[in-house]
Amino acid sequence: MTTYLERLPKHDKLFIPFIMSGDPTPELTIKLALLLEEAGASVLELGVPYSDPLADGPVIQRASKRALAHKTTITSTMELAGEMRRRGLKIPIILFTYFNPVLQLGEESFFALAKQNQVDGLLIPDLPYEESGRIREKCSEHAITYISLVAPTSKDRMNTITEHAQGFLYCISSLGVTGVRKEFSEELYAFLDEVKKKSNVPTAVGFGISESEHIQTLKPYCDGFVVGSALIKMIEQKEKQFKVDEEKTLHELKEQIEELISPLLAER
Amino acid sequence: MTTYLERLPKHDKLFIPFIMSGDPTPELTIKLALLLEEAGASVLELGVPYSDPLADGPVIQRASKRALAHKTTITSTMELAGEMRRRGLKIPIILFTYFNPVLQLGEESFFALAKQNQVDGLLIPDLPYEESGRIREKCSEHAITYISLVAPTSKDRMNTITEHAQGFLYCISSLGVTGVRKEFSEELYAFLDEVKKKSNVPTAVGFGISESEHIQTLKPYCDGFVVGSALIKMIEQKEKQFKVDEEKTLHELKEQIEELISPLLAER
Amino acid sequence: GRFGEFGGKYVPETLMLPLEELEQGLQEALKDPNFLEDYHYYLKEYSGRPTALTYAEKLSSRIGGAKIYLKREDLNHTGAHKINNAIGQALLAKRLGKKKIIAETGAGQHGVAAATVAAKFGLECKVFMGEEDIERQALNVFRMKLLGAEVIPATSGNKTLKDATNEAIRYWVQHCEDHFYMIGSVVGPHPYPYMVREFQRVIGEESKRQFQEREGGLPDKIVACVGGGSNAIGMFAPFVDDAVKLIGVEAAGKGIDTPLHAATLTKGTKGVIHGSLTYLIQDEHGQIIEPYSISAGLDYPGIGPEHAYLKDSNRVEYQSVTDEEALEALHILAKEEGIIPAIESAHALATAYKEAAKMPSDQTVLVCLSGRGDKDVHTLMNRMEGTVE
Amino acid sequence: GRFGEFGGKYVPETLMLPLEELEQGLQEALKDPNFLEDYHYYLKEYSGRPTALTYAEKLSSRIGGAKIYLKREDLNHTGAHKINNAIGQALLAKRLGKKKIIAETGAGQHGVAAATVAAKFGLECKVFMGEEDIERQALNVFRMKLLGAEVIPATSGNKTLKDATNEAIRYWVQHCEDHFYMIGSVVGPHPYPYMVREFQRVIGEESKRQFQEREGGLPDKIVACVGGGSNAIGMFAPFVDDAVKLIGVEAAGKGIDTPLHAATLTKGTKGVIHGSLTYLIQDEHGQIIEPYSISAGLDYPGIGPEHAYLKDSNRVEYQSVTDEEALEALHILAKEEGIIPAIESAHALATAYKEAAKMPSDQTVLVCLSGRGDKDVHTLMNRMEGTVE
Repeated sequence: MTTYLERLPKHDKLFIPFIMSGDPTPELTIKLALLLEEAGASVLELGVPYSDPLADGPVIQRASKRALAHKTTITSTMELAGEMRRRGLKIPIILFTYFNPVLQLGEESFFALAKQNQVDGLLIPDLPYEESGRIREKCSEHAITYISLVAPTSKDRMNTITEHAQGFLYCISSLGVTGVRKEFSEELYAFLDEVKKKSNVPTAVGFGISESEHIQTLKPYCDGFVVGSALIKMIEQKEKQFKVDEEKTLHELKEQIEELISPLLAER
Repeated sequence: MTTYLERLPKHDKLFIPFIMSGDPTPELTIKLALLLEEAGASVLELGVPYSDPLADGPVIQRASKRALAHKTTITSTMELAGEMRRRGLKIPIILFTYFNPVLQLGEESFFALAKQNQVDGLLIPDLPYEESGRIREKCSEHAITYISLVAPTSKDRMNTITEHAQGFLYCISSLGVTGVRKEFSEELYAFLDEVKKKSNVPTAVGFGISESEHIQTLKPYCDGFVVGSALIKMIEQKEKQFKVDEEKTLHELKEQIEELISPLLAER
Repeated sequence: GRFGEFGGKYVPETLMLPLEELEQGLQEALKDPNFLEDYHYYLKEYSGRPTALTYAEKLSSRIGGAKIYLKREDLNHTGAHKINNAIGQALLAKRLGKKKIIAETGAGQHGVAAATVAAKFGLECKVFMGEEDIERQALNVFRMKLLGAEVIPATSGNKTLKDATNEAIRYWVQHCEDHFYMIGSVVGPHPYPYMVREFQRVIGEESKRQFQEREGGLPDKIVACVGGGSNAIGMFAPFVDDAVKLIGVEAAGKGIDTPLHAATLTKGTKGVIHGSLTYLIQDEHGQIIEPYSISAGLDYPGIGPEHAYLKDSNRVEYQSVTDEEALEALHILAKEEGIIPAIESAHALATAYKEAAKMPSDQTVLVCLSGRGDKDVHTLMNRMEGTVE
Repeated sequence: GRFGEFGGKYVPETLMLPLEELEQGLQEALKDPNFLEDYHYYLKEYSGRPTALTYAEKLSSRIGGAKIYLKREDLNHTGAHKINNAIGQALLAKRLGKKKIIAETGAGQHGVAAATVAAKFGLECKVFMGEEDIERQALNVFRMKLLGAEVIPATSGNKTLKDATNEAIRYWVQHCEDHFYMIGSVVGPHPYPYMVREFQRVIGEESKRQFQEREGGLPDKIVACVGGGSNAIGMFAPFVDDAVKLIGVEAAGKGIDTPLHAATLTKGTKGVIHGSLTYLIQDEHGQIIEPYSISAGLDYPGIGPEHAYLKDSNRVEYQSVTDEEALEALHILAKEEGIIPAIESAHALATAYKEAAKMPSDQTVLVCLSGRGDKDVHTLMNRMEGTVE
């Protein structure tokens, strides 16, 4: 199995898009993944829809709901990742899932499926460092990169988190659940500086990155960006359009994405 | 002023009808009084309508309501009694009123009006012996006969009540408020016997006398009968008829009454 | 059987014997340590007495004057002081060998209390309630039925409390041999006003003891709302001989200068209602006028005869409070203390705020919070639609 | 932060610091005599504790077995045990310098308790409540608003308690710097299950003392209903080391063999919900399933982690009771004792009757009557239309 690092394209700044497995349809999820790679994504965060996504804002909650309506599960999501590989996706795939689906699937099945479908990493938003010992161990046994999050409220915990960070370190751009935000606070810059200084892996800012100006502004303070809600919103708005003319819609979406991440592309 | 006793026709058995002043109209109340005298009434009980007639059953409550709608008051009732006299009514008139209207009118006005309108007696259903001292005194000053009630539950109180009875003694035929009843209990006969033995004035049975059979059955146990609800009910049922053909309706009513009290008339 | 000139027994002859038996039974019971022990046992272990005495700290500082204390009758089982009396009368009914009780109710609070004790003590219970009130207070009607009581609609008059009381008395007249009539307030013929006072005086007795413990003395003023007046009498009784200013608060409805009020002592005249000589709201011909208040527990045209006496003897001052003032007082208590009082009790609060504001901060005002406001939430919702958002 | 394998802190990184601060503040507070004194002061003088211990004499004789005692949490201010915890957490919030609180609520009981203490202690209060529940529980919504709280509709998921909790956690994540999250049951991430237990154990402590006074020993069995499980934990905690049989009762809804139940321990599997590892009702893919019970306070898909532990360690026996059985138990209590229990508490009663019937008359069963049924009267009316006449 190829590892996360081996798959990672050598970009200065990472673009890490988040999409929800099964949203708007499983087939489109695959096409979106390929499109994102083409548009310059460095890593793909592939979300497992969950009934109770308490770390997510309304946009991702709706995506979760749409995906669940297509009977998407953690298993089908990993199978979708496998299908992406078969269709040529090269960049690392990070499975984004709440802890409960992992628990229910069971460790053995989970890691078997991850391996089988060439999932590279795992991000569990409701599993803080203290609760993650066993799964980290298993991840490293199976060469799965375990992605950690760090928040402005992490404070004394930051050392521990940065010390154990793998792949990239997901920096929460503000207090809060995922969502689209307008402004960033002064404290954010200090926080990002501090994380970057301490981290041995690239730092990526997430939560609220919705405009190219955000990326432009924060670029000096980090190594990459996670774009979730803003992307899901674009997809959501095109839900009907996809049914009318899929190709054209995908093309338009790609242009929107390129516009959003233009400050990153400019450097490549 | 002529007294109660002087007005009393010398019948073996008394027929004491109750009508409500102002029901169905003040004018008809007068005509009903004259009709009742003609039909053999010994005494007329003339009711003052009251907002809260707690000793009366639904029939008399409704009569009260109709009378109040004609703005009947204790004053207008006594004036109606005066008008009855002017139109030739000879039999004693007993004013039946709850205590509160008397209180509000004031003693002085009350007795002045009673005298002026040749009211002969007073019956206050919510003024038991213990509360009636002052009004009895005033009644006797003004030569107004104060009618007392006695009930099967009076027991030890019966001696006091019979001792102070004037005019006639109103015997409550059963536990209860006024109304139309079907049967009488064994205890009733014993009660009536006892009252009759103790009383110095005629005893009259009331509450529930609605059929000639009642009168026939109870005749040996008392000196007369008060007929209230049954009579009011007859009047109530003819309310519309009165408007169509008053004379005929009065005639029919008279026949009904004569039928009801036939066991009494048979003895005269 | 009188308080000064007030009170008495203005009832049909049929009821005189039952009233005498009741009076005799009551006198014996009140002297019987077993009866009193039972009564206090159920107050404590069933109704949860003593009720709390709450110092309303935030409220007092908002009002900015005397310290305000609340006697929390709302914490009783069934949510108001009514249960004190219902327990007492139920035990007395049992003692007198009566297995069936009758009660009248307006908003349904006494009806619920009566139904409650009937269930608890194995009595059959009929509650008379105006047809209008049955419709307006569907929840309480349902509660009574759930408790096993029969709710009998009073269809006479205006079909409200006054008429329910008339109907209850009529029914009692007919069935007094085996029925006990459980009156809910300090009204009705003797010995009811006296009996209900004795069964409610626990409010004042506890308050006195609790206040002594907390403040080391007596309150300067005590305020209670007055409809029939049982919570007020219960609160005042143990303080009547003390140097404490007592204030009863009537419902001024839309204002005492309008026809829509229930301010019996302020605007009424002497007369007889439900067997008792007292003040009442009536017309010049002695016909009783239906009173008005937003509070279903205060819109009674009469008032307990002892209140009439306490007013005429100047021992208690009676004020009145409008619907609006009461609602404002309710809102203030809810927001400052987290307590939603019954609208009845809110009348007492409105006056207490006014009094406290005029007093120095080392003085104290004790308010009888006679019941909780949950029962009134529908009324409040209808009334304030859109203003609470 | 675990009860055996259960509990933990399965929360977004952002909440780890607030949870640590909370835990530390809690530990200090629970050792601070001033804090404890304040807590007990308000329990007594504000909420009216100790709540009564009622011997249900008529009920016991109808059931015909053990003597049944009721711990009357329904007599608390606001009508349920929820206020014990709300007072504790409000005092802790103040101690931690937080001026704003968040709470989630299902039927509205914890929301009302939170809004109440927010008013009493001068805190700003936001209550998250499912949009569905807001419609079904309009009266409680109005009560909260009257108390000055803001009620925020949760529009995600099925728009009920589970979703309101998700929304409250989301809001807390974004505003944890100045907001205190007041959870209403022994659920959520550590230290909540522990904290809420400590603030509810007064139920069991009082019961133990009162029972000792009345019966001179301990009860043979104790029964309490379990949704999240705070009244049960509060009742059980002081008895865990005693030779007393403890029984928790879950809602079996339409039957545990149907999909419509809330019997988490009976039918659930291990998983994570709202920050805690416990038993929950979920599908094979780990998606949480909306539970069902006629009782709005029991239809929670998870359960306090300590209950999961007490079940697996066999210290507590968990049974389940259907809607029908609970309603029948409610009716029986209403008619025999004049107490209308919350439908939640009626689940405990149903089991208590079954247990008591099997026991000799010299034994005793103690039931936690967690709240009053007034809030359920609408539900009961809809359900039983025509059957109570």
